[in-house]
Amino acid sequence: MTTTGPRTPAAADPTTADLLDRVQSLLASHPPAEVDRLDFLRARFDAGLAWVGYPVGLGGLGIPRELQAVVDAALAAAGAPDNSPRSIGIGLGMAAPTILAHGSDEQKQRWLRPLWTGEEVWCQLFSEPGAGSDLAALGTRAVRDGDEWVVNGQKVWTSMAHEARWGILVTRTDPDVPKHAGMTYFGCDMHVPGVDVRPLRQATGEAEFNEVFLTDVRLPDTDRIGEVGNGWRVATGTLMNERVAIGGQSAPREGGMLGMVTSVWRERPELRTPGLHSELMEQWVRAEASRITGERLRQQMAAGTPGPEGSAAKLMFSELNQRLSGLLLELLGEQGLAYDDWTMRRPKEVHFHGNRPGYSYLRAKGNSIEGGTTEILLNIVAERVLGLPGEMRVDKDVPWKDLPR
Amino acid sequence: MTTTGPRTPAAADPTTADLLDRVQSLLASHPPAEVDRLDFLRARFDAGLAWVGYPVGLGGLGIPRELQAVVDAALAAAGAPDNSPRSIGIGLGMAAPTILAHGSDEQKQRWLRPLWTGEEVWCQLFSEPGAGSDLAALGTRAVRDGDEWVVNGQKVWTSMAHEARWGILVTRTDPDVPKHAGMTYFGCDMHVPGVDVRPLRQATGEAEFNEVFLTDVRLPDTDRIGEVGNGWRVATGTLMNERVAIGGQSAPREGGMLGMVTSVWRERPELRTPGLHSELMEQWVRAEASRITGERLRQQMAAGTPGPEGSAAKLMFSELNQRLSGLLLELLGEQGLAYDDWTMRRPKEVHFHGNRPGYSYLRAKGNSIEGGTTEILLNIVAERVLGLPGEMRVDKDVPWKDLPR
Amino acid sequence: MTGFPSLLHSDDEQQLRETVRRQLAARADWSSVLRRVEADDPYDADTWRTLAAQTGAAGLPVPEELGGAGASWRETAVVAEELGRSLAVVPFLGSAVLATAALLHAGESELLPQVAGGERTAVLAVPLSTWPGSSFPTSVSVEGDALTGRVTSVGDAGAADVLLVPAIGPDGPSLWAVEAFEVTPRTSLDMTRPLGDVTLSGSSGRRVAEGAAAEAALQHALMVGAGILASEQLGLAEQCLETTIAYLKERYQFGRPLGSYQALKHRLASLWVEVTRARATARYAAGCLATQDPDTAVAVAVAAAICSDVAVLAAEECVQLHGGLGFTWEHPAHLWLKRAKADQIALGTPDRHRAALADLVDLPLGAG
Amino acid sequence: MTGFPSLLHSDDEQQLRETVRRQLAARADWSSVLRRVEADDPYDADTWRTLAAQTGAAGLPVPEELGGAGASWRETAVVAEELGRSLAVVPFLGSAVLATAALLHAGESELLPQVAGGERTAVLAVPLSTWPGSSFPTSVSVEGDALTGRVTSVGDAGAADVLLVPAIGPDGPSLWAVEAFEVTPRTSLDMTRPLGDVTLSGSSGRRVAEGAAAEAALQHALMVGAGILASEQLGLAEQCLETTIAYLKERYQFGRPLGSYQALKHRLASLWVEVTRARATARYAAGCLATQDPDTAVAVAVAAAICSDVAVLAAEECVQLHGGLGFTWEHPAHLWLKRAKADQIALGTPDRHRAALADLVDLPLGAG
Repeated sequence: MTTTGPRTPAAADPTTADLLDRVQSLLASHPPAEVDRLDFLRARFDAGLAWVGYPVGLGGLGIPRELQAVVDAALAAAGAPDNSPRSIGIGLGMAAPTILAHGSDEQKQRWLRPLWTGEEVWCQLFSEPGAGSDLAALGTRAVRDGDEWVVNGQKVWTSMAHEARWGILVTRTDPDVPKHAGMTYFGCDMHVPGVDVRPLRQATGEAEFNEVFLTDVRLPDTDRIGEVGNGWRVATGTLMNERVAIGGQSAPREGGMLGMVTSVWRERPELRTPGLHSELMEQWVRAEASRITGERLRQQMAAGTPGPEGSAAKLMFSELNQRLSGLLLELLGEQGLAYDDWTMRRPKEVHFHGNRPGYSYLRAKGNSIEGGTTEILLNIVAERVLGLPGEMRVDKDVPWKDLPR
Repeated sequence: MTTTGPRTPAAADPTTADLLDRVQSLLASHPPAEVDRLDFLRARFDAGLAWVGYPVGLGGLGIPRELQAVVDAALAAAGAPDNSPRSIGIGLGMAAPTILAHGSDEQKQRWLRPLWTGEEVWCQLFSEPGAGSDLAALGTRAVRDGDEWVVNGQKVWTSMAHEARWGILVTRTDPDVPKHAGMTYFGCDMHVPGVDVRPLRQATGEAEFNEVFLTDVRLPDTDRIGEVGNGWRVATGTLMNERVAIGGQSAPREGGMLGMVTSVWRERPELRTPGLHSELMEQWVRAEASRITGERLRQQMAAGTPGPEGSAAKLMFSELNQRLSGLLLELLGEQGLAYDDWTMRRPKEVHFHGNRPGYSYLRAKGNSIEGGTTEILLNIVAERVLGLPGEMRVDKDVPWKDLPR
Repeated sequence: MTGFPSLLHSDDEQQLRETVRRQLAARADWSSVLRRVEADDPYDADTWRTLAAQTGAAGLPVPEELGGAGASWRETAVVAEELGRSLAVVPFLGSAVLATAALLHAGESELLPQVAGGERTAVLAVPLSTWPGSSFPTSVSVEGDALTGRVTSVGDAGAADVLLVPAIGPDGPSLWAVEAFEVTPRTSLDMTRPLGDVTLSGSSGRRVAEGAAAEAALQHALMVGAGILASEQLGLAEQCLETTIAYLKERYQFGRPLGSYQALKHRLASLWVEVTRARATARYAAGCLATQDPDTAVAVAVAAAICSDVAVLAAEECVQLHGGLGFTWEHPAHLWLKRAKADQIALGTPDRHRAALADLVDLPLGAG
Repeated sequence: MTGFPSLLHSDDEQQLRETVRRQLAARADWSSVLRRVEADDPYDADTWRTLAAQTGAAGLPVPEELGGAGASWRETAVVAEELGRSLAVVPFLGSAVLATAALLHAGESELLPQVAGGERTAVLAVPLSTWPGSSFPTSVSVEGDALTGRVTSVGDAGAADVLLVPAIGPDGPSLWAVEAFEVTPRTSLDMTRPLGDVTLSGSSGRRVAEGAAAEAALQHALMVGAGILASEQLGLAEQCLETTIAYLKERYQFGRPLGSYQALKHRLASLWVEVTRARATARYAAGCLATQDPDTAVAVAVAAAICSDVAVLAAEECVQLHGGLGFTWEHPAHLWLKRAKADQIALGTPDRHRAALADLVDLPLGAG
């Protein structure tokens, strides 16, 4: 992550004591018990205590991001409200670093504060029906018209689009050059005419995601992020941040899906069979090994030497979730034939496995697709970690419009 | 298989009765109990009863090959000697069809009779250290010198080379054209100077195979099989015959490796554990399913509608052999740590798994390599059976000498 | 020579298959099934009537003199295979397989003709997860001719005119035909084979079998059910494989069809090998059932163990290799996945069948 | 914060690893090991002496006052990992791990210094396949101080100066140091860890522990052995993976490096994921052993179950992906394969370790 702007004296010599002083004066000027939640969050942002690694004036202090933990702990101890980071993950994890790295000063001033406070939710307008793993093949067209761009196309797998005020949007602006060269990145106002958000129902019966149809949507050129034709590089940066976010999760022993299976095993002896026991223990061992792998990764990161093990974490996670949730249904037998509710619902958060057996089984199938398919991740491991040759490419030098599809 | 030559009246209307008459007159003129084995076999060949599908004059009667079973049964019932087909499998299965399809009349007359009687053993000089799955990349050079060819190179994985009188040999005769175009096929006299056969020891400690070094070997042009530059097409035909031969095998319930495991399971209850039982039953079911698949394939062939299931047979066979032989060692525990003999030996026949646990485990590892690797077979299934696109090729139009290697 | 039944389809069987496939394609494509399921009216009585009338699907193994088609479990398996490819919601498994097998085995001749003709739908009242070899159910008790109790998760219960109910009375087990019952629909993982809980509140019934004959009829029905279900699973696996192959040929990523990527090619080729294996076992089980071969119990256990897992694998690969599309409600992959997973549990998990097999082929778990 | 031991190598451990790797590369490359094995003189006493002298490898966990290096099982695991990469035939597992663990646990202080200094090689006389939790062996009986019996398949027996023998006497189990014994070499699947059958014909011994202490010392040794063996298996798996990757980068078929074929790339990537998992478990087991963490038994069972299978998988993939070459005597792949398979059986198969784990974490097999 790049940090810009002049550094304050505090940034040159950051100390915990200084940080705690700043926290104390924020709490003194805006006692959490007395002020409105949003007022507090805005004040926290303005005090540079939102994300201390960000520059001064943009919610930070330009000091190492690791020090954020000090602030968070002190504020939590004082009962201060937080910005519900889980519900604004796309904004915090993907949009914000992109705006910081590639946005103009005006854009940073306009977007980052309400993004961080949660006043303005962001969504991600990347994937298209015809461009999944091959994101750079996307075809949503943006055509310049004076100081505006006219956008037409369809995006898919957009979580939170129905609640979002803004979207990070990648478009095709020049179909006559090879695909990576003709893309441009925007901040897309989700409230302008022509943006049509429709729920995308999935195998579980819910609609966690949306399709977004863009029809003659007019965006001001001032909402363009990065140069015209530079959209691929900007988008790649955004996706890096996504991968890091997903790889960092962990669980206690017998956490997650495994815990659901072991609870049933312990509580319902009448369901046990030797064959299922054998499968249970195999998966138990694999799950525990994955947990220890996660711990090793965290130790590496703490030591400042992150290894490529992060790439393994998501692969292990989805494989385990799928096997364990399948095993659970077999173990449950008759109860495994049931489902709780097929009603079309719109969950508030993305949850990767849930806690109902049938739902978990179905939802886990998405784990090896969302956030990079298993196949793409294996390619990445083979090429970037093991140094094996890349796939043969036939699409590098062909104008986008001439690609077979 | 092509059959050539004029057909006799018997061939036009083959009947079992007529065939049995011919068998009876052979037995009458050459009573097996009284004549020398080789004399009998030669007489059988000359009577057209060697391989009835072959043309008259070349050991056959030009009638459907299915009728061979009638002859074989009648001769076996009469106690007649056979030509030990298992020890001359390469000659019968690969060399003979190739000579029949591509050889000159003189070559057919010279080679087929002693090949069939077993007087002259044949071996296969195809694979090279640098050309395994990619056979067409081979580099053994043959350079024309008047009425002769001078051959230099190295072949590998040659079974029976140390007992062979002849070898079917593929060489590179034109390095300046793409690899498939510059190859030429020979019958190679294994007794000429410059042919050096060395045992190739394998993981099991035995040497079933050989390396064959060819140094300034001079072959007469009359031993060339097919046109100059046509060697790839001839060799492809040879390999087709190999695949058919391997795919046709079958086993009774609990035959082969599975039987070794189930015997130990039944006879040594003290070794049983629930975990191994679970694995045993999974493999039992897979083995039985493969056996039934083999039976279905045979029913299809009998009905004259062979399906692509043959391609599956070898994949199933090697996978089962490997898993079961590995399971057997785990089941045996302490005894699984032992081996019987590391002495370098030269077995007379290729056996795909053997009957000693440690040997079987090691030997089974060859099953997924010999006769087409698992990877190549999966490619073939994907492309020829499922109709998926072929691998991208970079070597089709490049002169052989310019290929990266 | 080998004692094997034919594992190939005869011309008649091939013709039956084509007729059924044509009917199902015309009448019950997956999107119309999905709309029915969403409207909470899944059963497609029209299609069932048509199939029964045109192909005798409601009573294939029933002798002609009992109103059936006079065919065998082989033909039943052909229809099951096609129903596995389709997603049509018809009470074939419950009525034409499970109930019919029980009635045939019990020597019943009153209800059977109506069932075989498709006029009435009979359903065997056991949880769909019941496996061959499980002990006789005790959830319904009988006194005199009055049955009381509750059977949960009965497959096709919502389509039943008559229930065949295993019950326990003072004299032991018995099997009853009951017409007065209440069905509470369950929300089922497999939306295309809805389950229902059946309640009997002193309903009067007609006794169809008692004692050992009742137990044997039930066991026979479960065995036949598991064996025929293998063909349904085979059909489903074939459908998933074919759909996935077609998709990978037409879907381009990075300028190439997905089907040109070797890792995907190898996975599909491996899946094809598994489907090939499943096909042989399903045909063998059906062949054994048709002739009451002494190897039937082994054949069924093998087919059930193999086909259950292959169907799930095929459906899971279908979802995965379709990427995001395969995870949406508007693509049939999720319907196949749900059916495959439910079928894996129905009439015994693979684990149960392998355990049964261990007894049958003398490979005991215990330390002797 | 988490209570986890460090799963990373400290600078000292890293340095130890490099020293050992350098020594082994210089003194015992695979082709020289193969020549030794073929000459029926596998033990490389020189290399063992050098390792012991330069790194303390013969007694890493032994306190300095007892003649050891005063390090811990963590450092022992580092050496085991390197020995798993190499194929050097040294009695590390038998002497520096199994016997040392038993002597340490028994509080022995006479023999231990000699063993820890590498002057004498002590070997624990149990079949290499013995697993933690198995019952105390009864193959040797003791009367007075005279031991009689036979122990088969003892790892490193051929290198032993002293045997540590579990024996059963009138007073129950005991553990003895014995110097008079006969060793009959066995032909071993793993030629680089030769086994021998040990015969004791009334040999007199010195009692090292008795009763519960003897049992506990043996159990401790087996537990330590299984835990350290996991690191050997990890090293072997890493070596196989790296060798295979290097080969696939340089081997061309059809005009492209084999490593450019996606199916092979995915297999290697999956193998890398497995090796990553194995690494974490092996380090965790070593860390727990070093601090006698209460979680040690679980950590060892997990590491043994995972690393055994990963090593076999890696060696099998190494053979397969080298094609014919990997199946020849003149390529090290077969040596790794034999070691990996023997290691999978040594000190308990994965199946045994998973069964032990089921007890440890309260997931019983039985129906309660």
